[in-house]
Amino acid sequence: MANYNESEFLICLASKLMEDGTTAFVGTGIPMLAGALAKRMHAPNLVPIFEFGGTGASLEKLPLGVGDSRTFHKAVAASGICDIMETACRGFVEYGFLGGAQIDCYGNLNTTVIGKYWPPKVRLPGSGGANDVASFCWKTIVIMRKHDARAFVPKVDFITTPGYLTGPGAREKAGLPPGTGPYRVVTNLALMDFEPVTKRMRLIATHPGVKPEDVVKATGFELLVADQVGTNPEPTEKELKLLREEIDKDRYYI
Amino acid sequence: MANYNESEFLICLASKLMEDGTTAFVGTGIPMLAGALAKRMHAPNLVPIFEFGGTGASLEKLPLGVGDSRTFHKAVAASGICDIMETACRGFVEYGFLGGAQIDCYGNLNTTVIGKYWPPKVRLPGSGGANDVASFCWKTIVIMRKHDARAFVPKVDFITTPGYLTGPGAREKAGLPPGTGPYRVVTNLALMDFEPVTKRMRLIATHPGVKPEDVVKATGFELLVADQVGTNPEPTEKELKLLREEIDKDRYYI
Amino acid sequence: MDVIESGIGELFQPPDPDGFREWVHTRKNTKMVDKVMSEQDAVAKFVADGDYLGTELYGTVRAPMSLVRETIRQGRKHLRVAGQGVHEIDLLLAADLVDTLDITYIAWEVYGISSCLRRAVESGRVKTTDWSNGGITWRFKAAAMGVPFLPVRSMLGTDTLKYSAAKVVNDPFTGKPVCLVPALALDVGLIHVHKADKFGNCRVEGISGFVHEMSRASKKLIVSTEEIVSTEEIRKYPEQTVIPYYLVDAVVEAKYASHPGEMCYRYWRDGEHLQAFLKDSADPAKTKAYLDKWVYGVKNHAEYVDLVGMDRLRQLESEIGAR
Amino acid sequence: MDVIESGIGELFQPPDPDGFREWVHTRKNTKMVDKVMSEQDAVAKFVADGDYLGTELYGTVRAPMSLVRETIRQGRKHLRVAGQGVHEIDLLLAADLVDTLDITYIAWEVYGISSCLRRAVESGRVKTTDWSNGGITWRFKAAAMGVPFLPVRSMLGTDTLKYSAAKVVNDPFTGKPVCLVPALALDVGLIHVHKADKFGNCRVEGISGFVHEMSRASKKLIVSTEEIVSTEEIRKYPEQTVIPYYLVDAVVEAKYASHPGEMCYRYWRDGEHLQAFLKDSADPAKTKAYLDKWVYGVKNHAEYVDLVGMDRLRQLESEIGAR
Repeated sequence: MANYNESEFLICLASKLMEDGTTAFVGTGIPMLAGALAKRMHAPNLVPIFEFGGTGASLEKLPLGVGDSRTFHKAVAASGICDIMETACRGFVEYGFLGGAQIDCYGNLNTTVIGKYWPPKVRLPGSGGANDVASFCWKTIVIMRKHDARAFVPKVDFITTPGYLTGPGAREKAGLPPGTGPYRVVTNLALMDFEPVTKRMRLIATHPGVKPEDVVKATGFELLVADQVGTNPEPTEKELKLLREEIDKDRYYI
Repeated sequence: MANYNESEFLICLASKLMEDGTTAFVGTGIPMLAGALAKRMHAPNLVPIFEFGGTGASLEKLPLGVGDSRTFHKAVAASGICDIMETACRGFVEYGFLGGAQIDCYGNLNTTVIGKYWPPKVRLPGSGGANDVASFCWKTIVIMRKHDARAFVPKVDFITTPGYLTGPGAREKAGLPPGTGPYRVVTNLALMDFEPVTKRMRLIATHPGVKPEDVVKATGFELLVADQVGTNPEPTEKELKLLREEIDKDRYYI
Repeated sequence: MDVIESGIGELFQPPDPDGFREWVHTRKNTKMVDKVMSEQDAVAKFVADGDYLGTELYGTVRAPMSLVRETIRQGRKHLRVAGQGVHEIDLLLAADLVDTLDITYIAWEVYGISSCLRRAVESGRVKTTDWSNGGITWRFKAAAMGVPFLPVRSMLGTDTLKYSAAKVVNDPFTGKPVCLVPALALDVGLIHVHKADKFGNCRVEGISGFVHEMSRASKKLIVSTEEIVSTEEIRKYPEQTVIPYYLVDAVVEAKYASHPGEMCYRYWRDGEHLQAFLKDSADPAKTKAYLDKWVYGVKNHAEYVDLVGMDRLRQLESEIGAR
Repeated sequence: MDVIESGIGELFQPPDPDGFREWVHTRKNTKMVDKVMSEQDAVAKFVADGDYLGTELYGTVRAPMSLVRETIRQGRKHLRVAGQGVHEIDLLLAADLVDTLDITYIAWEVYGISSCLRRAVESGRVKTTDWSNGGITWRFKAAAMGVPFLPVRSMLGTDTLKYSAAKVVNDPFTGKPVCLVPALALDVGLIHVHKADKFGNCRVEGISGFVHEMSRASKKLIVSTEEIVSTEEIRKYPEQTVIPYYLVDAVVEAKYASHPGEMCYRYWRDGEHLQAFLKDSADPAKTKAYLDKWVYGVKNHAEYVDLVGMDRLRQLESEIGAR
């Protein structure tokens, strides 16, 4: 096993999910690192979109928030949140990268409260733009830094951000744009997709050294397992060097 | 009687209705001339607002349309039609200056069709921004170049632009913002307001040499007459000089 | 929130946000690719018979006149058109290419009313549905926002509403009546700008009219530009990009393309040309002669510019106000 | 168009377009008058106990931090706040001046979550109603458009909608469900800009965030600016005016006012300062000590700048990226 930590693995894997020449909503944290890495590796023409207005920034320096000046440095456009969210609502943004405190088998996310709504046991930040991103993007990719039964729960305490809601057809019935929804879940253990018929989360690849049954056991709901479970690629030396020496040299994340 | 024509009289009278330091929607034609004159006479701080985005232009040169470059020459802001119309909808525009082919006793205006809707006997330009202006401005001032029974009709063929609709309370009932409506009508013969209780058009002043009964006779509906009918002031030499030598030296209107 | 009133006008282009999304997903390219092409190619590729077409700003001001002339030259028919317009829509009507009009205002402002419109509508050849200028722009804005309608507080109480396709409902928050205008997405939008790069990132100087709304409400979008600038320049002032590249299908370089209208900070309107057309347009034969000379009689915008003549254009440049 | 679902969240500031119009008509001045004043006078005149308050952009980016600190110094209480926020709302919460929050996101982005928010809400001191970032901005946009609500296609199907005060209806044009968010007009908005003239015509560089929407959704609006420029300069590039003068009640000159946040093209964020506060804020006593030093311990923004020190500010200026 090469010399890398879980965060580095997560970032490199998320980065590989970013397609060249496409548009992707980039949230604070891992998605920004993954975007910066993708632009330096296989996806120089990735168009990162930030919710407060930046479109197509160079990502030469790591943004520390979705509105900071690095989100529109050498961008092709710098507008505002309404323009960006409405652009996504019209279907122009392919990918949305999100995180959460809790996730269920349909990919519904909680970043609002632990416990009852008010007063809550733990007050989390709230939706931010996540609800909008997951409503509008064609493919939502969820990044969870810790794959365990506290995070992967049968029922989230609060559906902040829509996955497939209660299952097949539920998004469309609620009025969300058709053809959208969670696409991948990346964790410190594995990569999941959503089984097309039931829209339930399904294990498709594990990290080197992780067995499918480890992932199933770490999941608080019944995780489907694909017929063929692959193995995720390890970070390369080049990726690690870029991450450590350029992208996150202040070590906010890695 | 001094040496001036009907258009010049109309422009000078409309100009006097423009208050210094206030905001006014300025439509193509007479309102533009009146605005340019007002800014040079008593209202240097008039803020002319043009529907396609110009706010606070200098009006050094006469605009020929509501979107041309003179509508935002040395303006304080140059935005777009939505921003302007929404600003008016929020109550920021005091006056709106409009014209029409037909007007009724409640100040409803027709600029759409003569005859039935389709196919019409005469197809007129349509609302343009007039409907929006008259819906949103606190005070609408209508300028009619020819005061006769063809223009001042019992029932307009088409209510393009709202006056008081069917009478007191009708605007509010329809959902239009309260406290708005027609304020003055200026013609080649006289000045009218709207009687506060019935919201019907009322003669308040005639031009020099015009008798109240002449105006009543020229009106195709029963025109109310104020207890005291005044006389409108004639254009001054200074006003005429400005109009002829500066504002409309190409004689589009005068 | 019952519907209190429904306009009886025909809805020539019903709102369909999901259909728009599907179009974007399958037909638009979010890659930055070179889209520079001739006006002939742009119109041939992206304007089809029966299309619902829109233009911005309007006939005498920053209008895509060269693209309108090319559309006529190529004989696109049965167009449905959103009309706040002057010269550009008059030409389409004169060439008899329009079937239906969502009309807010078609006339010649300071110069007078439109004979082409009168002939087309009074003869029953062109069907109309009426709106206010605000109303139709909010329809574009609804499409630009990706929603099926927007609430507006004008048009209420009037025949403009009755003969539109708007609806009136009681707002569920305040209980008061409010007008809902349906989203209007164009099959094809034609827009003329001051500057664009080869990918379609565009800048407009002066007022923005409804360029923001219409560019975002167009399934296909052809942009003509006074000049092509580098993407490096675009990236230096990203806040000036009013149309980002992904909205654009074709970029056509066309200096003086707004002639005989004006282009702020560049050239003033050609008043003589406009007034001559307006006068001629009262007579169908003279209208045809105008088209024969200025549209059909030239191969492209370059020939049109030659026909107008550089002396005239330099004169118009000298007449435009500086900042 | 029946209401299918209504959010159960409290509507802390119900929509009232007619009331907003009345406010504008009786309380706003459309004359161009000099509005330059000190931050003390601006807050004393225009921020009241119980006001519904909003800030733009957010705590680490072009935020009106000097105005927020002055509001705290003057002890405005029982504030109702619209919260997409970081440092600015954390400070208001830390000073215990907030009763209710329309919350979309309050945290510290890259640095972590907010202890001030947790204490305020988990203790039951501050009531919340949740929205998405899009949702709350569209609420401002509705107010800015002068309409009672806007239709939006997010929030649907989630608890974010259930615990909001939005409603779901069937769109009368397509028949599909759509979310309606009620207009949110602020009693007072605080906005920091790059440039303003003495009348309040303002320019912002870089992304516009929600400055357009919030400035137009504010009954009272205090603007702080990095620098005051001449109206002649404003009139030269009128398309750059994002806030026209008539929206503005007070103009406060305040260089470095976004510190410890950044101001694009001027100075970078003070990461050490922000992280020190975030760490301290886990402990109520240390939170108070921060306020004592950085807010109550200075008389005004000039003293705050002295306390930060010009060496530090020059350093932050050197760290911001050029265009």
